[in-house]
Amino acid sequence: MRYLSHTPDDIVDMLQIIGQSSIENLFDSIPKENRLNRPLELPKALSEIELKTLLNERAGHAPKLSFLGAGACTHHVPELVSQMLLRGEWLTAYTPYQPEVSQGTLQAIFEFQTIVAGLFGLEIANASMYDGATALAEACLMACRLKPGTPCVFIPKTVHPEYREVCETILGAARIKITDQPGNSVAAVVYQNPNFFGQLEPQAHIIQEAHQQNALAIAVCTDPVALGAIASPGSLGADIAVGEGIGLCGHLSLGAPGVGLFATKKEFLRQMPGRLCGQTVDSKGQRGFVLTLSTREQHIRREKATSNICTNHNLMALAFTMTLSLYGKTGFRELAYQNIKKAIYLRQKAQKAGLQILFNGPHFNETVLKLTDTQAVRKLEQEDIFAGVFLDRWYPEYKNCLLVATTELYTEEGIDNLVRSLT
Amino acid sequence: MRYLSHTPDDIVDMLQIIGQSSIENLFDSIPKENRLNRPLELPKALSEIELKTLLNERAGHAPKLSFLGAGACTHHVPELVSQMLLRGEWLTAYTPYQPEVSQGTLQAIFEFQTIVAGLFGLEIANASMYDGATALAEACLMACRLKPGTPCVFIPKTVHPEYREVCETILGAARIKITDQPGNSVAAVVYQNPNFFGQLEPQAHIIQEAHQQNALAIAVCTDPVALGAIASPGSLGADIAVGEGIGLCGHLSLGAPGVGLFATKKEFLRQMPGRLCGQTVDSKGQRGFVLTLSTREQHIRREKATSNICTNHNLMALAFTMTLSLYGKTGFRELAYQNIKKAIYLRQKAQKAGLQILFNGPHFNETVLKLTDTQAVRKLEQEDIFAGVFLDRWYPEYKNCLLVATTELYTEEGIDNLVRSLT
Amino acid sequence: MIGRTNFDFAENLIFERGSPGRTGIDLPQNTMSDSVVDSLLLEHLRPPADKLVLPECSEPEINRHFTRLSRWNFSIDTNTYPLGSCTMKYNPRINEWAARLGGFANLHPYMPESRLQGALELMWDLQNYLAEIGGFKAVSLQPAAGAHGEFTGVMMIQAALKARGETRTKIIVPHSAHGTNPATAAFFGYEIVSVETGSDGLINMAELEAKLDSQCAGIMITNPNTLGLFEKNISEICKRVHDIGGFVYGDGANLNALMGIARPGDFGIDVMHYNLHKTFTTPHGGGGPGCGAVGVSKALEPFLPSPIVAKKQNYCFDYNRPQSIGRVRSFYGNFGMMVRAFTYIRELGPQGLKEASERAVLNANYVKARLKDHYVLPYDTDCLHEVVFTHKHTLDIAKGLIDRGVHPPTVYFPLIVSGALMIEPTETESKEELDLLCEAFIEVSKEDPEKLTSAPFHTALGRLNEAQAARSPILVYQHV
Amino acid sequence: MIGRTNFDFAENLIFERGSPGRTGIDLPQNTMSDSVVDSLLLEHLRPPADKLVLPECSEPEINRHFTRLSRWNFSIDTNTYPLGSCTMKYNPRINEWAARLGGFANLHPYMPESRLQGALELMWDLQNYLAEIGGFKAVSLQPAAGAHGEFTGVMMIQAALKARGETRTKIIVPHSAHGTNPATAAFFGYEIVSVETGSDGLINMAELEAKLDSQCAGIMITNPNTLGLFEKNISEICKRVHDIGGFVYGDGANLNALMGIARPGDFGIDVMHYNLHKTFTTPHGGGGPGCGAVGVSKALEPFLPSPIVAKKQNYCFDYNRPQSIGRVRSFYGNFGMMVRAFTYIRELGPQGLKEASERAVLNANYVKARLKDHYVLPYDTDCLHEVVFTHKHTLDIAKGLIDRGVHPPTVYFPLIVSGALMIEPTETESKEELDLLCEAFIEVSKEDPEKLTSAPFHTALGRLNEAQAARSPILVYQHV
Ligand SMILES: Cc1ncc(COP(=O)(O)O)c(C=O)c1O
Ligand SMILES: Cc1ncc(COP(=O)(O)O)c(C=O)c1O
Repeated sequence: MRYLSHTPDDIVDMLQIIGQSSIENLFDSIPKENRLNRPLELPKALSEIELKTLLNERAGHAPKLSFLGAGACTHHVPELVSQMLLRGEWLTAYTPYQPEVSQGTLQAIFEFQTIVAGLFGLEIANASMYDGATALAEACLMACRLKPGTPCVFIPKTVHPEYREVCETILGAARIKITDQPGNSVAAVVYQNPNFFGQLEPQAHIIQEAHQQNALAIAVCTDPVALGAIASPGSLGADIAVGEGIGLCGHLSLGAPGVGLFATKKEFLRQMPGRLCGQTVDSKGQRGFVLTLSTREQHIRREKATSNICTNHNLMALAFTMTLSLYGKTGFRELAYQNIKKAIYLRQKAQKAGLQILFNGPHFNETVLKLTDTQAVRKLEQEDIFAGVFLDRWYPEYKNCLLVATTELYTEEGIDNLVRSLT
Repeated sequence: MRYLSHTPDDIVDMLQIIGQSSIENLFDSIPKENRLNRPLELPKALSEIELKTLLNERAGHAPKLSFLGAGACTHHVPELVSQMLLRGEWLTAYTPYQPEVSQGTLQAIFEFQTIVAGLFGLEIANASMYDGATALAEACLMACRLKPGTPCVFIPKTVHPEYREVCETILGAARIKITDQPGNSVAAVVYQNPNFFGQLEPQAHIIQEAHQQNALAIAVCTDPVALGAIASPGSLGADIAVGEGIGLCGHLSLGAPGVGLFATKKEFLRQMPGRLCGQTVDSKGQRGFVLTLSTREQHIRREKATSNICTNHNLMALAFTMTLSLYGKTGFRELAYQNIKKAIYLRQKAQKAGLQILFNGPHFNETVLKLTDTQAVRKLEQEDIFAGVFLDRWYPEYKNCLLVATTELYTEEGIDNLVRSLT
Repeated sequence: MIGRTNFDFAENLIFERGSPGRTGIDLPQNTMSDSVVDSLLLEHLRPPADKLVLPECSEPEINRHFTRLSRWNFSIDTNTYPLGSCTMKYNPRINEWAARLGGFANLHPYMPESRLQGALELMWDLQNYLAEIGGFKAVSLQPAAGAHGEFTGVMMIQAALKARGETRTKIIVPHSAHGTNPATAAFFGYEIVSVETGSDGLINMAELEAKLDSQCAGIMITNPNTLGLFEKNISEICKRVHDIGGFVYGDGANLNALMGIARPGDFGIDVMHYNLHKTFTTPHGGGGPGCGAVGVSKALEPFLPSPIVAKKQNYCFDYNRPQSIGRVRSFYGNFGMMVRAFTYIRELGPQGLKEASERAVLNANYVKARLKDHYVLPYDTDCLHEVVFTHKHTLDIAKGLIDRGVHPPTVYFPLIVSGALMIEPTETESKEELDLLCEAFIEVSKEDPEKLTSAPFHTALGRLNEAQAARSPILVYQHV
Repeated sequence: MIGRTNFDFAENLIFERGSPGRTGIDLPQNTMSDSVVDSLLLEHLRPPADKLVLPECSEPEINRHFTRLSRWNFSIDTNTYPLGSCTMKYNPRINEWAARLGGFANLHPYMPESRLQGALELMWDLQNYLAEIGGFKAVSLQPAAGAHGEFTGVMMIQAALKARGETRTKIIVPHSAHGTNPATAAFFGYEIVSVETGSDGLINMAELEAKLDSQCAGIMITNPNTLGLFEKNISEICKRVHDIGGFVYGDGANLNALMGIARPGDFGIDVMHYNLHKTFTTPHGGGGPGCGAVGVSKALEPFLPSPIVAKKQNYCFDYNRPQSIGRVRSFYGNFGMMVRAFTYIRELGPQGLKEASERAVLNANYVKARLKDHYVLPYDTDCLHEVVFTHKHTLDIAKGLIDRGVHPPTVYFPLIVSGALMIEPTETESKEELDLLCEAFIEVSKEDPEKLTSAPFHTALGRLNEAQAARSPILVYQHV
């Protein structure tokens, strides 16, 4: 086995020092009845050559063209990012518990926190969550801690259906109710912007209403590229903002791993879930970074922790940080604008072609087209082209309605072809 | 342009310090008549997104299956190698002229030299040549320097045709004759082992005869994997050995870049071409490595240099070193054996199927099959399967003779299919 | 001693690099005017005052920045990293190749299942492999990490109790457990009932029995436990818990000791999370992403998160799970990590996995044998894949190891050992590396304690002031 | 100052790692017995005494070994690397992606041309792009590096003379030329006639004219020359050389100053090599592989190496070149490097390439302006992409720069400047990086010269004893 280096001599020498005569003996503490007395029933070992054949077969080829978004929009991520992640010092380090030998990871987290807080227009951000959905659930939990006695949150249907499902599971376990009807007394009002249908919400209004009800306002953003063009929730008074960064990490990988984003106001710091990196100085007064405020976390606080999260999505946070850094101020705004322009272009072309557009008004990079049936889409699938996501998967009321994402990756010609195929 | 960082302000500031008013002025030393007064006629700049589309188109998909060898046999190279080469410290360093900040490259070269010398059973090796063919030409030149007054070398037709062509060009320029007829007075006798047809040569005999004629014996090996199983030329008295390492570097890339291997006896050191890395100590007596014996090289010796080579194939030498290190003593022997076994298997199956095998006797991993016509091979090409190289490309006498390489990469099933398709 | 110093490059924050107007990206040209967007978005537009806090750097600058930063990390690829409970074994590079294959990396979660057959087959296989390795009936790959698996598992226990019409109030968590265990249980409103570790390093059975009653939802147990010892009463514990109608949660962080040797499911454990980012070589990436798959017994199978991968005509996502606790995250789990773990399991095969566990245990015992005259062994019994020592100056020892090129072990955990030094060498360290590690430990133990309080000396930054960071938190870059 | 020290890991030679019997590879199982091979090979077999000098290590060991080694290099990715004449500009990562595409990386040289159309089109395009950039009629991509291009070029000159029935005996090579120039010319048996550099840093025209005669095959010239100065008499030089029936060889190592600004072919140069590994961002890899494509005028086109890529019905290799000098290497040249250079040229486009040259010249002039009060400028005239200073203690200055995190410039070249310090910052360094570089140079120039003789101080190894290495050469590991 190429990953193991023990020669028979090594084993003999080591056993001698240990004072045992066989490896078997090292397991003497495991009662006989607890042993597995047969080999594991798993396929036999493969050499790297055979492994590559197998995995190439399983993977097959990359999809030809996809307009699928719905919470998992891919964006252009420069090749540099994927190659940087292969550096062993990033890839094979653990959580930076020993700051003197983890300044790379720590400084990168500090940069990530700064970027995430800035995107959302809020003061602080954590070192990442698993994904946008669990980040939203954590935000709701946090809101309920901040508003004790109101174990209920408002989550409208315009929030990603899977995010709502995850909240049902997690908040349910915490005995917190979810409502999508206004008028209830709630700890938080959640809104997704751009919403699941690609439309922009009246953020300022929603936040104001939430505050009037003495609820916190929680913003969700499943594609943070939007924040390059639209007002940040923090600037309008939102209390917590969460998001999903997968589109800026490089690979969609069937939807994960991406990275959950979590930002809030400084005043709520002590109730925040997840890891935090903070600036400090070393013994000589030089600037350095450490994990901090762990008194909120499970490994210090145990049953009193703000969350049970331990391992988060650090490497994806690094990818996100690198990508955002590459875009930079001007590039990121341009990215957002191009996304909106592509959706405008699609809507114009679709309209001209006589296709029905379900929602109008200000939008980001997704569009809902109401088709007469599913045939054209199924036909495109035969050509390995994926035109969009049918909404009736979650919204029976929207039959034959296709959610189409158009980002900077698509050419106008590609959009023309799509429209042609759908009409 | 994402690779350039000069902002308009930067340029103004810099020009001011320079004392010029425009970038244009910096080119004042170029006479007007020498200027290009139009834009270059090149396709317009592409963004990374467009570039990827273009390159994906040009590349198309990887070939399905190939039994092509003929001096460019691919072998299994673990994925670790390709990823290691991406580390910027390897990829983007220059030739290690400043040893204190190049110990990585230098130590790797020292390891490469050790491995190459050891493979060939010789005492010393250089830091790499461009490829096997130019390494052979350099070996012949060196032999002629060592045997002044005999500007002729013997190179038989069993040596790779392209290597012979390259020698014709380079030795021709140096006014050295090449003969493939025995009996001439020559400075060196060249032999390829395994020869171009995959057969093993009577090395000991050839070397002895060369020495009897007062000529040096030069061994060529276009697939050093063979050396895991067959006697090294050095152990049998060969004076110089050269080879091509591409098959152990990871990518075939249309035949290059690979790496030229060059080894010889210590007594010939001063006549050796190319860069050498040597062991030394630092100011504190610690072991370290430097480029050495540059008095043979062009940058010190100029017109008296043993070769004009400067940039060599260092990164490929690193890949070669890593791959050989991964195989190691037992793995490399096993690799060679598997190659031979696959060729034995092919020959057995082909024989059973009634295919004619052109050469018999001890062989490495290639086999010449005499077919009745080219049809079956052309048909396989339609399926993106490449059955072998037709020898009449270089040897008109071998019409319909197909040189087929079978390495560790092929399954017996794959070979069975090939035989079936060819019969 | 392999630790020394060499050149390094200082590097400021990315926000302190660059200059206004620079970018590291080239996007395709676009013909539509920005004003079209401006007039569509109107009051939705991000106003200039709502600043984008982003760097302005070229690609070469970004590359150099992150290349330099990376060099400040210890990592498995550069040095021994015997962080107890973390299983810092070699992360095969073939895994990275596999996860980046276009046919995996570019899959969208909402592609039709017919387009996802290869991926689904891989997930199906992985579910089954993990089930076989752990001795469980079924596996969900949805949880993103260990703690997330714990959440999922305890929720299934709660759901199973509820399905019986029961609501229980307590859960037993040994004092030696990882912090995620009590944090998870508390989340569900359970009262955490602690049990102590006996002098043999195992759960005190008498105490446990005393605390088991009908209000107990079950127990969260780690086996091998956080001392690296096998809870030899595990069958008995499971039986007792089952007797009172409770369930046993297994924390699978230490599965690396048991592959092919013993199966938690066979002990009677009802649900366990696997850490694919520990046992199954998906890289830890400086803190995730991981994958905290959960395996369950037949009793808990109906409650698994939805969807799971099923094999019918074709491979598919099975959403038709009426008793499911629901969805615990978006999409289907960290698929990229599943590809890596699948690759690893297929490469090692049944015998290779067993050998990995054997060597992991051999290595830990070797370190234990070599260090036990130099460090205090609070529980001197047979350890499995890791060993816990203790020392008066744990933190200083840790920092002193850094100078010797060894990553410190896990410190101050488990809490039951004061000043714990928890060493898990893993199977992929060679005997020579272990000898270097042991020599480093021995050397530090002989070092002048006074001097050690200032260690490490070889790092660009000296010891960091953690108290100051917490006292006046600076969590984002303060723009000037 | 960005240079400092940080932790590092000592690492022995790979042969000093490992243990007998270990391997880092898994090959598929094979059913045939080894004895079948043994009895086939008989006396051809490698006997045990003919030892394979290979390490015996696991993959994790190999990985750690080479990861550690890499960390001992300075590189463009980690720091400014202003090595004159080497054009150490940023190597885009998209190039590496492109070269690894399966449709390129897995091509075999003897696949039928129909299967190679994409690759051939790329080579065809690249030939044309380079021809356009350099102002040449045609380009061969075959040579593997600059020196190899020189060989090819001079051979074409010789062939052209021969085609005219002439054999000439001499070639003019300025004393300022790179060592490969005289080494190449001497190879062909030409007597090297040197010309000196005038006080203006340019070729002394009077001397040149005096040395031109009918025995002269031509001249090898570098423009901008190795002082970074434009040979403003270049047209006149070409004319004079042509007048005596000779040819002008252009060393294109310094093309980075001229892209889109001036074209060597337009000056009258007959043949020039490009260094794709300098001007066109193929990574230098610690010393290659590169690509030393050559461009030629109409007069020399018939003599280009065979094959070249042609476009007929389809793209093809054209072997039908009766006057060709022949083949200068196996296969078709370093295709992997061609993919990278193609990618770069397509990314930058005509305007981008010109900007690159402009910025390269701007950067060099900025460094010149900032340093000229601190270092001696032997030729204080307008420089282009690089600038040459001199100093009493060149070597010490170089080593002192290392401690400041800057790679030393090229030293002691060109030979015409004693103690030369040849600085080529390239266009991809930002103004801030240049400022750090200049501050480092200034600081070192003020350092106590005595102290500097022991520099560098920040590296794990101190100054290396080059004399000892040459005196008793140890070129391979001595096994014990
Ligand atoms: C024993 C134990 N349990 C649980 C966990 C939590 O796992 P994760 O970090 O994947 O959430 C850890 C991780 O360190 C652990 O060591
Ligand atoms: C001016 C000049 N000419 C020629 C060469 C030789 O090029 P190569 O190293 O690619 O053979 C160099 C390389 O340093 C050079 O600087």
